[in-house]
Amino acid sequence: MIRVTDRPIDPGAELTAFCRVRGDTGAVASFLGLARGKPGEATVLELEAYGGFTEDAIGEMIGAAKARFSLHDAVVIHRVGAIAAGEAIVLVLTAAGHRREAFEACDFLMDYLKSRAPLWKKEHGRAGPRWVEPTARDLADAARWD
Amino acid sequence: MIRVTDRPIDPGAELTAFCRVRGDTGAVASFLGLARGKPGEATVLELEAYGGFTEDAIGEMIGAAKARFSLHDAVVIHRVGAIAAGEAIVLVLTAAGHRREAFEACDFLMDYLKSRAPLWKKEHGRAGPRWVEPTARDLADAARWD
Amino acid sequence: MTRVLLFGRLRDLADWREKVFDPPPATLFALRGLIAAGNADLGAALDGPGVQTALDRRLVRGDVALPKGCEVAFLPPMSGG
Amino acid sequence: MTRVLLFGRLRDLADWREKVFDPPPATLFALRGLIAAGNADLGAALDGPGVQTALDRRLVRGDVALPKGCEVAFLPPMSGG
Repeated sequence: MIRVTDRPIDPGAELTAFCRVRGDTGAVASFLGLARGKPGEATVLELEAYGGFTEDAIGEMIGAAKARFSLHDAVVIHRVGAIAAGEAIVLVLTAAGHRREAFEACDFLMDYLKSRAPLWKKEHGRAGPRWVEPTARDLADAARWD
Repeated sequence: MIRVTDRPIDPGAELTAFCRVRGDTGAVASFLGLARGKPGEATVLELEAYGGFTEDAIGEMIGAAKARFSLHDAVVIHRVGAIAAGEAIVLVLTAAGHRREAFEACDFLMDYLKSRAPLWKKEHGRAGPRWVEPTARDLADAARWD
Repeated sequence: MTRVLLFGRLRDLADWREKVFDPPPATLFALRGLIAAGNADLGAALDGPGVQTALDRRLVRGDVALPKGCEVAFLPPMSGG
Repeated sequence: MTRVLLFGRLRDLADWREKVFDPPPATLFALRGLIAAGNADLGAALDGPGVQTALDRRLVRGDVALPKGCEVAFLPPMSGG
């Protein structure tokens, strides 16, 4: 399941909902990305999606992750719009029989989201606004799965 | 923080509490281990700790994980006593600046908990009770960090 | 008519997010020519590394015919969550 | 007196979880001898692979002196969460 939303994400409530009714699931991994506060700076992030296209692209990667890691279920919730420091940007939840699959699928989806998902991020910091692009580390992380 | 408890774990509430007040944290990873239900079988797990000793041993590993992965914070909550299928056995939460550290620390702590933590697990299944010991995979997973 | 969408830094360069071209250009390259004629910086940015093009929400490469009433989106390098 | 705790499958073998030895044995090996004399299977299990011993909640190896009023725990291979 993929949800792109301009409303705040409630990670605890999402995890609770995700854990409901899990017969043969032994492992649930999650990753939560937060907007980092910089000391003495009121940083705001602005995230943009291409409605429909973004959901389709992420949905396709969720399908790929499910097949590759034999997942029982997976959810991606991505915030867009203006995001204040400390707020949740992205939540990934994966459910599998065993922990290795759940962890790896979560890691895989995050690497994809950080480098290849159709989302554009602008940082409004002290030095003025700038568009953030994937770091060398993000690109290397994503290439691990190719 | 380590908590060994015979009360049900509420993963959503724990995640919510863990995410509160996170200045420079960009990444929160979590892992939740659930008692797996086997079709047509009323399996019950029974987990035993050595009060004090178990908390100290796990607490030491949390300290090691914090240092090794530059964590901002880490929590392990472990259920003991009788655990029904579908219930949470263990929850690990890690907070770091970036996702790689948060993921690896969570993975590291789980590998430790599954193979070396002072906890004893008895499975009451259709074939009668049996004490569960780490699988070859658990031991190999834990050895990755040595 | 052809609806054109810009994202990320392309939008800042253009100072528009969405624009309708009517009469519609016949091909993607014709559309890019029109855009570059109106704003040379934006035209150059569309040729930049990592910029992808979606036609009716599917990625396309090279020149393609633009069907009536289509939507073209120019996507700069993605930056994810 | 010396308090002895068993965990996991050792407890099932012994059919006790906690036992007080009074007078207290002077060393760990003396304690193990007493246990083996009472239950040979349990004695053998304490020698089994992966069984660890904690004296006053710290792991010890080999034979050690047992202080007055100490607690000895025998820990079979751990199985975690």
